[in-house]
Amino acid sequence: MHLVRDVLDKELLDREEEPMGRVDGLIMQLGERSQPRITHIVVGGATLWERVHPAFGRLSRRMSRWWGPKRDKEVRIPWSRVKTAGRDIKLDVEGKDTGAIDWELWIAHHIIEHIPGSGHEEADDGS
Amino acid sequence: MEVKIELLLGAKVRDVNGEKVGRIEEIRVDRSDNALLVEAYLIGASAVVDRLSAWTLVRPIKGLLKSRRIYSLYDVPWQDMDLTDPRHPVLRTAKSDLHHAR
Amino acid sequence: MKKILQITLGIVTSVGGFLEIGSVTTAMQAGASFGYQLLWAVLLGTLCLIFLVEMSGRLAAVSKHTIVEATRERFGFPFFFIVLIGMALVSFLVLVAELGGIGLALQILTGVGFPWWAIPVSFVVWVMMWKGTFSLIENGASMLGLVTISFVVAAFKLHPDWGTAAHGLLPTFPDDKKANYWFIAVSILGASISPYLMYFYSSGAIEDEWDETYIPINRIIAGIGMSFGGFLSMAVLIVAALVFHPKGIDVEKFEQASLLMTTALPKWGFTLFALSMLFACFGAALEISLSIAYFFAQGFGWNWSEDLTPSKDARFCLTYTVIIMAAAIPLLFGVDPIKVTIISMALTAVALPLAIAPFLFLMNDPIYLGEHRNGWLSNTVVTIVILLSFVVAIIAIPLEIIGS
Amino acid sequence: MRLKRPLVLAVTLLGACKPPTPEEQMDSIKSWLATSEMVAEGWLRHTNPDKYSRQTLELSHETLVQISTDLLSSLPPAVDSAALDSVLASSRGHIDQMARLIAAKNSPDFRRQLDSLRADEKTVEQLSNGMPKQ
Repeated sequence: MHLVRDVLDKELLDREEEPMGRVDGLIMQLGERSQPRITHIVVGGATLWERVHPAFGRLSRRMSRWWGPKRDKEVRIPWSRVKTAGRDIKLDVEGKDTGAIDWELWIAHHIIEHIPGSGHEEADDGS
Repeated sequence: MEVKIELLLGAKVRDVNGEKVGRIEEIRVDRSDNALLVEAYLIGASAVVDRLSAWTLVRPIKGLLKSRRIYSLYDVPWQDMDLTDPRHPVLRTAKSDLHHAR
Repeated sequence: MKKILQITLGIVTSVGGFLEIGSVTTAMQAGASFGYQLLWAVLLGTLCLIFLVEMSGRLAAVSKHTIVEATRERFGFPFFFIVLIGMALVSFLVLVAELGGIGLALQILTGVGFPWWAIPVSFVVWVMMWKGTFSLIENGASMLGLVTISFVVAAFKLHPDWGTAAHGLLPTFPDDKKANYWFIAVSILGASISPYLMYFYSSGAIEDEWDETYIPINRIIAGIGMSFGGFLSMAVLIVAALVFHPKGIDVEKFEQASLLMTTALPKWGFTLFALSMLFACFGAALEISLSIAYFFAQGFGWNWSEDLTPSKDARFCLTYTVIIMAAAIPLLFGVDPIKVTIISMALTAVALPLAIAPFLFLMNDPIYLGEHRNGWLSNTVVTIVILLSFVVAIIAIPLEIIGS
Repeated sequence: MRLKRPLVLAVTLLGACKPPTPEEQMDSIKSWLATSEMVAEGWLRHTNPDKYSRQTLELSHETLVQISTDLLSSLPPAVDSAALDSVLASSRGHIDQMARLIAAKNSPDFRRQLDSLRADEKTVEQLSNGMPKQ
């Protein structure tokens, strides 16, 4: 398997096959003499912008401090939760619990649901 | 120590004598029972073509490229790569000891 | 039977969705200034579009990936980001032009100036996006767009000399106004080969859940649908060549363009032109807003589908909401939509390599497409046309600005 | 820093925007005279509505005022600028009159104005033949 071609930038799907972002970064653990291993998938935020330019990464960090959902740490998903890595990366996690879709929920809650006809009222009736 | 793969990509590699080798373009891994183990770092133009899965496009026009460099590829086993400073990876061997994988 | 229906619907939607302010304006300017001489540019652009649309449908049907998703995956985020900026900028300008086109059509119908229409029009477009489903937008908007067939009727009623017109299908060099000639040629290519159409089409193939059995259908829809669309553009050019060219009218303003069909169809020509522009631009505005939102959502891996309720794909909906609102602003200040159109069509031609080059890689990728990869014909046609339009664009645009 | 160079380039390009040549301005004038005629003929034949026709004639008038002023200041000596000025002023007058007559629905007067405009256009055509080609 090739890490960049087959894993990096692929779509992440959670247990319900709902999209939860892309593989924006990968963490490798380096031992003294042991074989390096990929331990985590990183989703979103400064990690992504850092790849374009370090300045973008700094800007992204500063922006998220005063706007959007609050998070101390970046979103990391352990590689052990990967079920299959083919066309998409399928994970054995609940998208909501990982923090990967914090922004999606935040925007839905703070902006979209305030606009009439967003469909969130109907969803409430159903449940 | 933790290394960010996405930032390692494209880092310039020098050998033990300080000679330029190329950039890290791809990483070969082995997926075995829940772990993803790094086997080798791939360096050279050929690794880029591999990464873009573009051989069907490159092969017919390779004559136009007038160079065998498109086929250059170093396959550096993990033991031979020193990543203490991830921004400046260094080989533990000399460039001449590397074998061309292609 | 079901397949025949799908094919028919597909062709009808591509015909109804083909014309928009860019293709109409550029074809009209070509006809008004150079007679039939630039028909070849429409032909070339349409030919290239057929190949590209077929390719984007095939990629989606086989790999279940849109062009955008595949671009991000193959080329990584930094490169994707450059394409994103380029395409978003160009598409945004085109969106401003389309919204302006709707406003101008309403202006000539009602007499109320187009800046007044900027907000109501964007609001209606936004409501359609907010409440509508994908098939409503795809089919509804393009059915209304079928009124553009009136251009063909007008062309036939004027009895053009078909022999002379056929000569225009072969490129010739102009005697004077050389810079303007090549600038319009480039704009026509930019208007015909609109990247947003590819993004819209491939996302549509995913929304409609195409698979490999759709490859022949896709080929027929792309081939026949886009050819008919190309005929519509040619009809506009021919009518302009017959009506405006002899009188020496250059189409600088929409008010001049409005006279296009009054000679051929005295009774209904004026209204038909206004309605054609109204519906064509409306359909295009929906498609472009959707394409931009698709581009962001697919590139970043957000939830996206026009069929979900907004609270289920919040970031996707926020994107088109912001884009549509922003596009109304220049119009409020009275920026001339025709000028925006001309600029954005030329810029599209310049930006084409950015959109098409990665696409060419993807279409030859055995991992995505297996045995359904591009053949040498598609590769050659697309490469040549893209290089050509880019080279002509970087020569013609400075010439147009600085003067020959 | 990286953004600076394209920015400078763009500003230079914008600054270098060519002023239209007298010949192009002449073409533009003829184009708008022909547009006014076509609108007027259309109004008489009821192919285009009142409001549109009036607004377009007004736009024509406005545009012609602008281009004529620019053109007259940069005419080559081969052209009789006094004659051109007077015929342009007269044709603008006819266009302006026609725009007014639409509201009054006065087609006989409108037709007379249109005929005079046609005559003016011929004169403009003749005068412009004296212009040197690019």
